[in-house]
Amino acid sequence: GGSGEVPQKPSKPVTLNVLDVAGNLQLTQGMIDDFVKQHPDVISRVTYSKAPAPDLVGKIKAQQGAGRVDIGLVLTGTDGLSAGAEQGLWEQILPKHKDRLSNMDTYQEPAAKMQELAGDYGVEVTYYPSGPLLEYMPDKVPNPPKSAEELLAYAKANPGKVEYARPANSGPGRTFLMGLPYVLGDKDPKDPIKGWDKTWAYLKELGQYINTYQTGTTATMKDLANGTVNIVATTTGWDINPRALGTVPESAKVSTLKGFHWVTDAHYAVIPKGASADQQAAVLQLVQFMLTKEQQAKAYDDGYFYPGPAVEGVDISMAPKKSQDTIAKFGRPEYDALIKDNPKEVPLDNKSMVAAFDKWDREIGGSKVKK
Amino acid sequence: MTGGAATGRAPTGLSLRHRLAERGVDGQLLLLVPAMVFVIGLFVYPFLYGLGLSFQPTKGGGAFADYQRFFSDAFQRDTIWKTLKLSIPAALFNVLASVPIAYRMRGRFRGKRLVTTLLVIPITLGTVLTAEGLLNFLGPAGWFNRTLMSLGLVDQPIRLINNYWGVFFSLVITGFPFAFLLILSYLSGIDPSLERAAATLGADWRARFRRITLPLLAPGLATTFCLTFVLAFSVFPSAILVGDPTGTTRVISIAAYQAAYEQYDYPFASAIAMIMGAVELIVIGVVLLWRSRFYAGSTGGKG
Amino acid sequence: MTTLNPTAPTTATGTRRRIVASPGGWLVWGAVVLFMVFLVGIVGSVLVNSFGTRWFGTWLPEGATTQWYSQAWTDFSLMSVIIVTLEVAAAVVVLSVLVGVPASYVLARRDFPGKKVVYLAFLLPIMMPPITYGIPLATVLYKFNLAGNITGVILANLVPCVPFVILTMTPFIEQIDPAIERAARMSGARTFAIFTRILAPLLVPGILASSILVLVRTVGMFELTFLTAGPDSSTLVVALFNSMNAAGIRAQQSVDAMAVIYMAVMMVLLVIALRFVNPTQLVAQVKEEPEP
Amino acid sequence: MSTPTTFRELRLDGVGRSFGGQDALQGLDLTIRAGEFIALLGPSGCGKSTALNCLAGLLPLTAGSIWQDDKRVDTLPPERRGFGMVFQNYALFPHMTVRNNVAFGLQMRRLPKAEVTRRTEEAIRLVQLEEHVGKLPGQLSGGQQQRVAIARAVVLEPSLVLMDEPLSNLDAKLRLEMRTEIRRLHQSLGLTTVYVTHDQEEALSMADRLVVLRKGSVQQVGTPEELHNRPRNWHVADFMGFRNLLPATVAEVRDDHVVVAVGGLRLAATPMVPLSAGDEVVVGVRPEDLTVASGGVTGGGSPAYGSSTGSGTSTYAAEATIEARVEVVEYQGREVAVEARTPQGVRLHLRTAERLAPGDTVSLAVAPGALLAFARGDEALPSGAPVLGDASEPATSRDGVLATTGGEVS
Amino acid sequence: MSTPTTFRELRLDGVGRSFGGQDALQGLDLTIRAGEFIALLGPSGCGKSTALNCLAGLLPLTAGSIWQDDKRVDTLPPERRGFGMVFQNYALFPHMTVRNNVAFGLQMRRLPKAEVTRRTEEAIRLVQLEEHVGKLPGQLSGGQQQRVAIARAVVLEPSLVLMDEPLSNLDAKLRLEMRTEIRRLHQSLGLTTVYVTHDQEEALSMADRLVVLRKGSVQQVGTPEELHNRPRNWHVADFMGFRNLLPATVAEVRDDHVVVAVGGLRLAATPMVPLSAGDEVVVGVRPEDLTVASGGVTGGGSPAYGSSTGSGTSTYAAEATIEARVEVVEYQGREVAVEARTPQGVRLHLRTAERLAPGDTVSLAVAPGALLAFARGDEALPSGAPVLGDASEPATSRDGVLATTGGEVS
Ligand SMILES: Nc1ncnc2c1ncn2[C@@H]1O[C@H](COP(=O)(O)OP(=O)(O)OP(=O)(O)O)[C@@H](O)[C@H]1O
Ligand SMILES: Nc1ncnc2c1ncn2[C@@H]1O[C@H](COP(=O)(O)OP(=O)(O)OP(=O)(O)O)[C@@H](O)[C@H]1O
Ligand SMILES: NCCCCNCCCN
Ligand SMILES: [Mg+2]
Ligand SMILES: [Mg+2]
Repeated sequence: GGSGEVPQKPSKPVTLNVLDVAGNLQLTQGMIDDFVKQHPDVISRVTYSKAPAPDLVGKIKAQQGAGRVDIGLVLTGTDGLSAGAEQGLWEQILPKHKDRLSNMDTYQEPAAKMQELAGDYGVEVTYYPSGPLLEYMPDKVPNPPKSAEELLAYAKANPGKVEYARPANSGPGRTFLMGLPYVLGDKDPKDPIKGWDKTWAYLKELGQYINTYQTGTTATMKDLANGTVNIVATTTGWDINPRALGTVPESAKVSTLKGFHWVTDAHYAVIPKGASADQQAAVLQLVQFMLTKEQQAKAYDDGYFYPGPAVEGVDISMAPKKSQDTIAKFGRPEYDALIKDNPKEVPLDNKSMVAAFDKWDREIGGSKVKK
Repeated sequence: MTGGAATGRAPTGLSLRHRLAERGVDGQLLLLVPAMVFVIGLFVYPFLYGLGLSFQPTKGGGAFADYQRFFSDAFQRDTIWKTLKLSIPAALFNVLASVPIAYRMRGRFRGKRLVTTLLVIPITLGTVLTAEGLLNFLGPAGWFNRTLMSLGLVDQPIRLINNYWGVFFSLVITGFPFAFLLILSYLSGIDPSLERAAATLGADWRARFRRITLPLLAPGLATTFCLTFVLAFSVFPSAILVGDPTGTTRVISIAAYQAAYEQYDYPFASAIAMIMGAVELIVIGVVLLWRSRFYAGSTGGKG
Repeated sequence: MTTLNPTAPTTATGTRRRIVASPGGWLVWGAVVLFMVFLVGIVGSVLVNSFGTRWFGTWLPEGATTQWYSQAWTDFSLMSVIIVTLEVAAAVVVLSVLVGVPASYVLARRDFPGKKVVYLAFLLPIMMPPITYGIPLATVLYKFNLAGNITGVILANLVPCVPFVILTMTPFIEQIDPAIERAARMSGARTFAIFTRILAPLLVPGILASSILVLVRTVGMFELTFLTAGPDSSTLVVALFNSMNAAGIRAQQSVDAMAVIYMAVMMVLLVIALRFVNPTQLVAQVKEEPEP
Repeated sequence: MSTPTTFRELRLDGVGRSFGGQDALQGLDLTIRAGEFIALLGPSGCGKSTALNCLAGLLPLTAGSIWQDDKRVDTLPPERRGFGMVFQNYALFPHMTVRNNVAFGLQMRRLPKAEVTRRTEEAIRLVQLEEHVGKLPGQLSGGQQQRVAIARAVVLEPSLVLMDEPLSNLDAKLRLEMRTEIRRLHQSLGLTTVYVTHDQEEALSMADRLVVLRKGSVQQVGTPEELHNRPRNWHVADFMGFRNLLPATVAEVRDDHVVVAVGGLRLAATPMVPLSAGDEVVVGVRPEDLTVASGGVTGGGSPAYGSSTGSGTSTYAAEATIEARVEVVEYQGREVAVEARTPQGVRLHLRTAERLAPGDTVSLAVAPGALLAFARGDEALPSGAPVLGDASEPATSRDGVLATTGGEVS
Repeated sequence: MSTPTTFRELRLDGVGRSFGGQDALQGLDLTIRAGEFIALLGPSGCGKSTALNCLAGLLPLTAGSIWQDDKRVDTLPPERRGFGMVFQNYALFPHMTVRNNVAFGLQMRRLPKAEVTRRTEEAIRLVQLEEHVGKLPGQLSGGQQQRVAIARAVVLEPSLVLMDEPLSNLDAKLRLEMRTEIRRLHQSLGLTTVYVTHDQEEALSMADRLVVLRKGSVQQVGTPEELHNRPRNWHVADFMGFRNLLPATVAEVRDDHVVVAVGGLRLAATPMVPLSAGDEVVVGVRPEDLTVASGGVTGGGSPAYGSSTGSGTSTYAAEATIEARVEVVEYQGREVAVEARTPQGVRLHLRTAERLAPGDTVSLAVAPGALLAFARGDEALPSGAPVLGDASEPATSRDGVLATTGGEVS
């Protein structure tokens, strides 16, 4: 049981099982390994497991139901975080242990907003402005659509050539969904049920020219790469990383829609209820360590979560050489300005997001099937 | 049953034994115990838990609220038909295609091992490789469409994935070897001298197959159909990967999955899963009823 | 059976006919060939992609590389994952046959009150999707300290596999002449000896078929394995699903490489299974060639 | 369990078995003494195999009990009874060679390897299958399979061996040899044997006692002589070779015989049950007990057949001759089987070494004491049994294939 | 295909079949005329079923061909030949009732429903299974199953019907009845029949011609009389009931018989092949041809047995008597089977109606013309065959179970 007093330092070095449901280890595993190397007295061994976010809840539930939690740290996105919180899976870290997490004070401004979304359960470890962006092949689309209207017109003229993935399964998909109310000037961009009339109407119309809603961004990227479609929804990370990996041609370009706001995204560290006091102590030390500038620079990675660092003042020059090279080759200079010049919004809270997904599934995704 | 005279002669304990013997109760039934222990110990309790959960809807409204919710919502209800529309044809196809192939491969002939192995290979692929392969191979830029187009047979790639057919193909690729292997083994258990007897009675291969082999194979066919059907009915990854998961291939397991893992509404997910089980049970019940009309027993030796 | 006999070359026309010749035969073999072509296409395209650098709308990728394999190998520490997979698969196959075959024997041979209920009890675990019982099952196993390690994975996988063996073996046993067992009893064989000496050899094709299918199910079972596995007891399919589904961006080729590794492991297992149980038995028949 | 349990006697006490309400065997009481050779005999479907299976423990009883001395054994599973069995349909292990089929039981008793080999080889030699030891049952001829089944059962030298028509698929020569072997085994090993056969001769020559079954019930238990000479009822007689069976009426009761009226004739018959004048009876005589008194008279015509109505003497040697015309002659080597018909249309079966031809007229005599009289009972004479041509006789007629006549009392 | 193909003759031309290099059947030449009744006869494993299966088309030939008039049929599949077959192991359809098993072939010929029903019922009546029409084969006794197999084959009235030991599991009475039915069907429908049996009597009484096989080769083809009276070699004789077979040497050749020296005796024998003095031969006599000349002499002793060395006459009725002591007596109803031994240790088998007992001394005579002389050939006398006690005779000895002696020429 972990509800007892959490010591500053574990009584003896712990074995830490880390479960990543957000793909966050790609950015942070180096930080954790560094910590273990430097503090063998705190963490003697780490194991990593990865899982899809939705399955996490079941796994933790089963362990908690039996009173044997063997996972000490979960790395998750907003969805897993709030779903777990609703199910009462997470240890409440804040404000109880705020004093041990002083580096949280150095969050950059939009990242700090994302931390607010986490409530008292998670500590933000990486952040990026995400999207919505459109990615296209310049040889096929010489004049990319510049506004929502142009996008619709393009889709109408080229049926089946525009694509975005099912929002519930795709970061770019959901960013596109949540970003549209700002682009279209909807009544209440935070209320998908009552405030998104224009968005829903727009999506419905757009849907007439979409063949399939893929379940996953990867599939849309593949469609873009092999010429099945010409325009897909993307984010900064989904733009840079796949081109670096070679799954999307290097020549792909991105554009934005007139009047767009960034809908930001972040990853969090959470501690499952039932983790031992020693483990909690270790995790707190670890997270504090991860939020140092030096460690945060590793979050540049290969552009997967571009830029990545949650804290202020981490420059690409601080990143490992490999990151710098990749970003130099596949990054886009225009991103700096785009990020600087456009407003940044936090995503929907989990309840609204689930409601939006459900509405999308029924009315947009399922619309092609007669009831 | 025990005749009056015999009952008079034998003490009552004995006649009870006689009666039990005639009903088939004796020590041999103990062979069931290990399997029952597994099922009861590891399945029945968790299953009843899930069943109980399905009667405790998150949103309240009475024990059956989640069931009502499912059936009153066309978006959910339709998943049953979509699933049946996929799984029954796929299971039927797998079984029906296996039968003639297995029938032709009963005896011994050169190369049989090779052909059998090749037919069974897809079993090793796994859903992911199958899905990836279908996407790569049948996709608009895949080898299949490229071949068709360079042969001039079509000028637009034909759409074989991300729709009903993609899922159907995937169910065939993964389900056929499974059905084939089972049917080949059931077929191998049938005494070939029966077919010979039928041949001397003037039955050509068609009649031999229909009147002798098929009825004797029926129990195996029923089982194979049930198992392939169950696999096809709970199709999940391929419905998403190569199907059209928001539309025509939004199968019932997707509905359950979304309830459980996207909306975290476990009671509703349990209710959907129970409905899923009930639908399967109905189909299987019909099949087993059909099966019970056939002979099940030894096919060897004299008689 | 009237099949080709190497010593019957001259006039054995009646037998060859069954393998090819008739229009029905051509149709069947045509279908088989078509199936094979699809198979080669499917496996081949994944295989090629997994060794490709980048592949956009051409016949073949731009270049060849093995980086996806080495990357997958280290990313998911596949060595230990594969070992766990093999252990789990072997244990589940052996246990489910040992537990399942005796039960199917009773179901095939005996009529007893309550047989239908027992049959239903064995049907349900196969029919019910693991989400209905997976979490409470894992809870139970964790409670008894049986989950979070390889034992839990094995036990959880037995839940659908034991009934699976029972369901496939029951019709198979029904086909075997019970007089043979009676003869064995008269020779003094107890039930155990009847199983090992008489039934087992006769059941080999059936057991082999269902073992292979159990193997496939076990190696391919994501949910129950995921829910009951600890950090050191995940199997290949968990790694594969994670590589595909877990958040993050991975190259398609890398997923394909994982899928190929998965297929390779399965094939090795299949070959071992066929080795372990006399391979000719898969094609040899219980009742082949009894001369009248 | 290396030595078979021995016993003094095995007692069947009201043993019965029914299938779905129909009795295949009922009320079988029988005490088998150790070392005895019992033959179960009876028409097809009469319950012989059922009885054997009950004894073996392969079919649970639905009535009665079986006792081995004072121990009840019908509740023991077959493998604990230590009996051996030769199955009617062989039930060989299809996946084992002849050698392994035979060795199986010995291996089950965990005998030393060398002994298993020795005894297996001995048993295989016994059934003359040395050349086929390595074959699978599927590669053997019917008779060879049957011999494997015999070897498999006797190799165990069980305390009781049950044999279900073990020689039915063997040729006469081999059958004779196997008979001798089985007898020899029976005697030298002291095996108690229960032997099912459809072959009267086999039963008569091999068994100490015969049990005749009919429709699941015991008809008669006795020594071969008893059964051969004094069948208890006409069903047994029918089965024991009295092919000429015909309804008659008791006309007179004498000291040691009765005079019966049959088809207009009066004949002396030995009563098998107490009879009084006027009783409806069935009389029977074997084909070989109808002797040809005069040689074949070539040429047809229908001579009035002699019929002396003698009376008063207590000896009743068949002095009267019955004339009949030969209809069918079947070659059987040394003898011929003849079907003849009297002028009244009564058909008779006889066997004779004389070379008769269809159309011949013969005079027949009944061997002395060979005509037996039985109580009629409720049942019609068996289908296919002799039927009196005389329309006044109430008997079912089936195609008139077989019919019988009688001579007369001197 | 509603009417069976008819033909004038069916010709087997060097038909052979081997299993893994071993010939189960070789060089079978046989012409079967339409309407003929042929019996295949021979010891267990001699290739009878193989021959039948080759004819039916169930086993591909490995040599030779089969011609139906001028049409070659051995390349046709079984269902195209239109032959009927009764399998030795029945091969009943386990999932069909008795009725459906029998009706199956008729349905295959697409006969009208009413006719199917009528003919099915008739066939079932024929085999006396009316009570069991609704049962599955697994619920029938062995003999009942066999009868279903018969009904299933004959109901089709095929142009050629092949029967593999169709009566082996029936009791004598039923066997006789079924024999008659099969003969009747054969005659009334003009069915050509090839009939495998292990029962010499059955073969003799039913068939027009017999084919005796041994180790896959034809030994003799002929009418029942030919086979019974003039077996071509001692193998055939052995099989046709000459239980007393013993090695001898031709001492003298006379006009119509030879004198052989056997175990110190000189006997007149009928030569079956041309013989000259000094030839090594085998002589054979049937048990029933050894007649008891004098009644049983109670009490032992070893009297020198009479041996008259008569010569010069061409008749050779067995005037000489052989004395022997009775060793084993088997009850067989009317007669007993006796094993007796001469003072020289030669064992003899005989059958007699006299009531002998072990220990009795009897005088035996050989029936006139009943002793046949055959060429010896290379092979040892069959295992289990009579063996001369005389040590000078080169014959394999097997437990000395059987032995023979001879009388002498008058
Ligand atoms: N499939 C086979 N493989 C090897 N040998 C075989 C095979 N079938 C038959 N034989 C052998 O061929 C010989 C002839 O067999 P067949 O069945 O024709 O004998 P049969 O004359 O019918 O004997 P029976 O009277 O005992 O039935 C036997 O020695 C048998 O062992
Ligand atoms: N499983 C069963 N279900 C129903 N009836 C059965 C079953 N087994 C046997 N019978 C019937 O019981 C009766 C006796 O059968 P059993 O096998 O004992 O006969 P049998 O005396 O051995 O005959 P045969 O000489 O023909 O082998 C038969 O009429 C048979 O049809
Ligand atoms: N996205 C992760 C895949 C997990 C599969 N679970 C499916 C449950 C529905 N049967
Ligand atoms: Mg029987
Ligand atoms: Mg045979």
